[in-house]
Amino acid sequence: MSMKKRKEPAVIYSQEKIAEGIYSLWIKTSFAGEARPGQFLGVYINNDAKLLARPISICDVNKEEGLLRMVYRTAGEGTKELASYEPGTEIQVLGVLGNGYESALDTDDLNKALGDKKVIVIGGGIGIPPMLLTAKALDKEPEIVLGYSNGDLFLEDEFEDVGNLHIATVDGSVGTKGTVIDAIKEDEIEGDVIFACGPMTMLKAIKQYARENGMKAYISLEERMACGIGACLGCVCRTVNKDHHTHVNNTRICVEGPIFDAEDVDI
Amino acid sequence: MSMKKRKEPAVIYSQEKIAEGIYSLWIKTSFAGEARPGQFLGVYINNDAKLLARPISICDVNKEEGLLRMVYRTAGEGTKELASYEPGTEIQVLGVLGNGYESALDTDDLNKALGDKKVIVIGGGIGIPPMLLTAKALDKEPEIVLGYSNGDLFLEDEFEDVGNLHIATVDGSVGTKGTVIDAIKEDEIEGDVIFACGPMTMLKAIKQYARENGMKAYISLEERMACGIGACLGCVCRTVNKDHHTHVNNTRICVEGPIFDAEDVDI
Amino acid sequence: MNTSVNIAGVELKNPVMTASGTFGSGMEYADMVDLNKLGAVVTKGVSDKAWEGNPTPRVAEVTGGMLNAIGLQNPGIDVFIERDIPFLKKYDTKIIVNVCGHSVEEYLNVVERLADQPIDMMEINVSCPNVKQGALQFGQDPKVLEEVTKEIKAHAKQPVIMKLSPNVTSIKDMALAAEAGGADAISLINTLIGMKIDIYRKKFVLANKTGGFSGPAVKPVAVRMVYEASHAVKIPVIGMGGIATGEDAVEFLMAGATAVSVGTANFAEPKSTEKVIKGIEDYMISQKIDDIKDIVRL
Amino acid sequence: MNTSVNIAGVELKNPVMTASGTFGSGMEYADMVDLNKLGAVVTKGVSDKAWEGNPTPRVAEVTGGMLNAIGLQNPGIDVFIERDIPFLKKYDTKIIVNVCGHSVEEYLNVVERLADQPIDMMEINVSCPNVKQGALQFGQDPKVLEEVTKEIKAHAKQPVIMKLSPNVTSIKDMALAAEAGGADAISLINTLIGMKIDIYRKKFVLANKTGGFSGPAVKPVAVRMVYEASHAVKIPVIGMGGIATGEDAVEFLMAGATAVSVGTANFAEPKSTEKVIKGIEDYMISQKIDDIKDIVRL
Ligand SMILES: Cc1cc2nc3c(=O)[nH]c(=O)nc-3n(C[C@H](O)[C@H](O)[C@H](O)COP(=O)(O)OP(=O)(O)OC[C@H]3O[C@@H](n4cnc5c(N)ncnc54)[C@H](O)[C@@H]3O)c2cc1C
Ligand SMILES: Cc1cc2nc3c(=O)[nH]c(=O)nc-3n(C[C@H](O)[C@H](O)[C@H](O)COP(=O)(O)OP(=O)(O)OC[C@H]3O[C@@H](n4cnc5c(N)ncnc54)[C@H](O)[C@@H]3O)c2cc1C
Ligand SMILES: Cc1cc2nc3c(=O)[nH]c(=O)nc-3n(C[C@H](O)[C@H](O)[C@H](O)COP(=O)(O)O)c2cc1C
Ligand SMILES: Cc1cc2nc3c(=O)[nH]c(=O)nc-3n(C[C@H](O)[C@H](O)[C@H](O)COP(=O)(O)O)c2cc1C
Ligand code: FES
Ligand code: FES
Repeated sequence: MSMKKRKEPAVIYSQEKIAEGIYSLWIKTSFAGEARPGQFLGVYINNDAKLLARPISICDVNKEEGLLRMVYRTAGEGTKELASYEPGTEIQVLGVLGNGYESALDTDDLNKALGDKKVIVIGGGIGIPPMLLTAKALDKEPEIVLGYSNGDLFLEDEFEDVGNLHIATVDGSVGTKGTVIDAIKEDEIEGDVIFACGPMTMLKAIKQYARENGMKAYISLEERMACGIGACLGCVCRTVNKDHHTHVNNTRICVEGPIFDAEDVDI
Repeated sequence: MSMKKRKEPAVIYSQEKIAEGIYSLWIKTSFAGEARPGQFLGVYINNDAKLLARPISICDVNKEEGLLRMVYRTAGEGTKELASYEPGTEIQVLGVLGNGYESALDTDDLNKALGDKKVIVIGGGIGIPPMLLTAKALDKEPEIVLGYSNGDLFLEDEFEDVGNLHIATVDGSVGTKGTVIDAIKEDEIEGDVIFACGPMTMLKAIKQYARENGMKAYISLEERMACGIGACLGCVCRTVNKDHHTHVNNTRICVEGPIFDAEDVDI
Repeated sequence: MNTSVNIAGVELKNPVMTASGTFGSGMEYADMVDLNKLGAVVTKGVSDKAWEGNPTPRVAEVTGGMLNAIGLQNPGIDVFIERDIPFLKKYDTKIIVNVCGHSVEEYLNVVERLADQPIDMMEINVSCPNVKQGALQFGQDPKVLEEVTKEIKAHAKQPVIMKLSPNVTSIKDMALAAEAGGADAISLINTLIGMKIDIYRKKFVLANKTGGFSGPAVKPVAVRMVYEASHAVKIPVIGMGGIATGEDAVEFLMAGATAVSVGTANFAEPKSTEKVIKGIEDYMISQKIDDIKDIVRL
Repeated sequence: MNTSVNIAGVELKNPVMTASGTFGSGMEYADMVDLNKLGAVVTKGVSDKAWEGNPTPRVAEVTGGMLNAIGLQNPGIDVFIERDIPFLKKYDTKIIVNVCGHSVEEYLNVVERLADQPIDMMEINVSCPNVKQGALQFGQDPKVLEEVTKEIKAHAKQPVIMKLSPNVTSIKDMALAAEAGGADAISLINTLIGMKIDIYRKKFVLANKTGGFSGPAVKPVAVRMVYEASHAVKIPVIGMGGIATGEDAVEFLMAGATAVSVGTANFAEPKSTEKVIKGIEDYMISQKIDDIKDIVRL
């Protein structure tokens, strides 16, 4: 299944603003056939002044049509420029990057590896999009907990179709007032394994919660990247044990991650 | 008539390849109403890595429609990028730049200043385009001499409509074999004043020819520019006398030129 | 909102000035920029006699920046006093005259001619990479820099800004030398030394072979040097090098600059100075900062 | 067409190598680049013991380039000898090992461990701006550089390339010092020192505050320094700094380099090295040059 990494042109199929500062982008790309949940692409900006690829998670794929979806926030200048591209625009994409959940769980078949374990899928803020492909990949409908800052929700209806949806908002405008952990407690959500992506504070809280409740947590980490393929050592994360490749307590998020067993990384 | 210089967006109205590596570009711009023969614009490239405006002469205008035409050669990366823009693309333009013939002749009305003097309009290579607006501005049909390197002509039919056309090609495939000077001699073209734009070797030969034949020659000079408005002193040309502004024997092509009396500049 | 800053006793209405050599004496930009809005206009370098500058080509474009080898062409201090200072006096902005010379004597000639002129400060260019003699040498050796600064301070009637070259191993040492020599402020960076070759014509793009490299491409070096210099000295630092937006300017202020200059960006966008001023104000509003002095210094 | 070049007796099939630290040990790029096509692979810096490097964030983007403060994280010479050299030996390319250390002793430990290894050359990084101790100091003082070079040459079994820092007042003096110390070749430029500040988070973008600045934005400085260095010394010069195309590479050759390295461009386009090789060949064809040695030197 694992194909060679490569940089390729892709064509923007559609682009839509789905919430304040949040865009849903479908591209036509050969990577659609290879993408696994938890992986990401390196998206280059059509601007010679901006050299580096932006790491963006894969949110969804349509293998038949060769389409791949990314949902991103306009964080800085690069993503703002990306948001201005019209359908038909050609962009350069490096893919497929990262290990994904299967690799993090050391398995060829996520569902087999999970057996009858109950999965809680958690996404916070711009960590929500990658959880869609993840939730879709599961045989059994997971519990899904999404955390937003306010009522400007996005993707919630699509998650509703693939699992049992719970929502937390910081301002309390929808669902539980508070964090995803508050929602888990309030809604008495139970499970054996957590798959999560979101801000560092959320991931730390999840690691703690999982530990206290005897659960496994697989979390998706972020770091600034230059190469995206393991060569530059830009994107490392501290690890509990020595990393097999680097031989120090640092692991490369772009190749050994972004998905990690929360107990392996020092966050 | 002289309006304030300014940088403004303009929209590409049409763009067409009219010879190998030569493009004809019409833009919709307020500068169309102000442009005088011999002037140029500073065209910015939509690329943060390329900061400086490309100086491109005004080839033609359609005042009623607010359209302005530039014909340019894809010399380097900037003009290559420009050639890739589709109609509808917005570009940034600095204008109107340079003195033009009227200012070089110190007159408000070119035709009045010329009286019954006979004008020879000469263009060589990519120096041909600006001569179209110049030839069109003249009341009396000028003699027009265009020099190309080979039979891949451009704009020749449009010049045919505004004057008495003579052609020279270096390889002899059309018209006189040789330079514009060869064509002038071969076709026994006579006149009192020369208006010329083209490569430096051609301009030097014209200066020499005009001097020997008691003619006045106004030539259009080129130099690398940064500001385009006289502030950086990047674009100077050696002058015979001290320049009134710089107080040395250097004059700024972007404001005191690009049109000069050939006898004033040290080429 | 208060955006005024004070440099050596001179109160600027805002911290944004023009970088020497990129704005003439303001005249050429006056059509497009309201000079009354600027903190100060820093003029093109002026010497005691007229200078012809270097042969052309004098400018070249590079990725995110440009090279220049103007060679400090200028009409000399007499014309300058007669024409440029009176022009600038018509505006409600501060006037900073940039001074160049081949020798200490030439600098002093200009400094002394400026003594009775209605200018607010002078900036001494000891860092131009484009003239063979003088200039750059003064700016690459701390001992020489300290001496030159002392000499100039002994003769100058207005506050003196020493403009530093980035083409040095230790910008900290240079900043300390200028301070030790008595400079009222320092400004940096002048241009990096760069080169571009036209591989098809098989020659240097600039007639002078090398040129001064400026524009957004040099900003990371400039921010670093402004940080190092401002953390080494107590006198105010004027930061420049690649500033094109208000955000760039704030970056320099956070690095420790008291004021900033906008250079090459003027060529890319003639209204850059005004845009930078507006951008700083926007930043202050968004961050709820009332006084520019309250922008965090790192 | 002949594109081979000779550096200190080592014949490279073409002048294009990878720049240390941007290509790992080739392993990560082997999917995308045919390593057999490269003149040489220059490895990430290796030290006597494993180094953890700096805290993150370690990289940042700037106009036309990037900053890095990796801090020379590496698994140490033992792992390197066991894993990376055997990997590279499978390919028909030359192997140049980049060496780093905090002290002369640490450099020598690595140099000695390499003595019996099947590598072609070593490149000594005395110019990394991202480690507090050692490294950069060696590369900013000509006397120290000459001494270090002598020491290393006394112990090295393979030809030694000294890699110079651009953060110096006179690159010529540094080049001469390396030559005087007996270096077989010099390579330059390592990264300029830069800084970027996040004005909204109000902190440095890099955890290390400053970082090494590389990419197309630094090319004008690199070309100038390669020109100055190669015109000062007789030993071969390996040029780098912003090379992304064959035309860029030719520019360095014209400036006086014998070979070139491609660094940051690999991140923007993983196939950059191959593209540069192809681009040089295209240039030679277009200019009717049969032997790369006939490319004009300015
Ligand atoms: C594995 C991974 C997956 C991601 N998935 C998504 C996603 O699905 N949707 C989404 O909106 N965002 C995602 N991000 C964050 C996204 O990469 C950044 O928001 C984006 O790079 C910002 O680019 P910019 O040009 O707008 O910002 P700028 O600040 O202009 O970028 C400057 C540089 O910093 C880098 N950078 C800035 N912020 C980040 C960040 N948070 N993480 C990594 N690099 C950063 C940029 O890539 C670029 O190199 C992901 C990050 C990682 C590491
Ligand atoms: C007053 C004037 C009028 C001109 N009119 C025309 C015209 O009508 N049609 C046309 O095709 N060309 C014209 N030129 C030349 C045109 O400006 C250059 O061909 C163009 O700038 C090349 O840009 P580039 O990005 O393709 O080249 P690059 O080499 O990528 O440009 C790099 C830098 O060098 C400058 N540059 C390169 N060549 C020249 C040149 N010959 N003159 C001035 N600057 C240069 C560019 O503007 C840019 O700043 C004119 C030049 C001047 C000075
Ligand atoms: C065309 C040009 C001319 C310059 N002339 C001078 C000068 O006369 N005196 C001086 O001190 N600096 C001069 N400089 C340097 C600038 O003032 C400034 O220090 C440098 O360009 C960095 O700022 P920037 O990146 O914003 O342009 C000149 C720069 C340019 C681009
Ligand atoms: C991420 C990164 C890591 C680097 N690591 C090293 C290193 O370990 N040793 C070294 O000598 N140079 C190192 N360098 C410097 C490069 O080898 C090269 O000298 C510099 O980046 C300029 O070339 P470029 O502009 O093509 O990248 C590194 C550069 C980058 C960008
Ligand atoms: S981004 Fe280069 S190693 Fe991960
Ligand atoms: S281009 Fe600046 S003075 Fe002419």
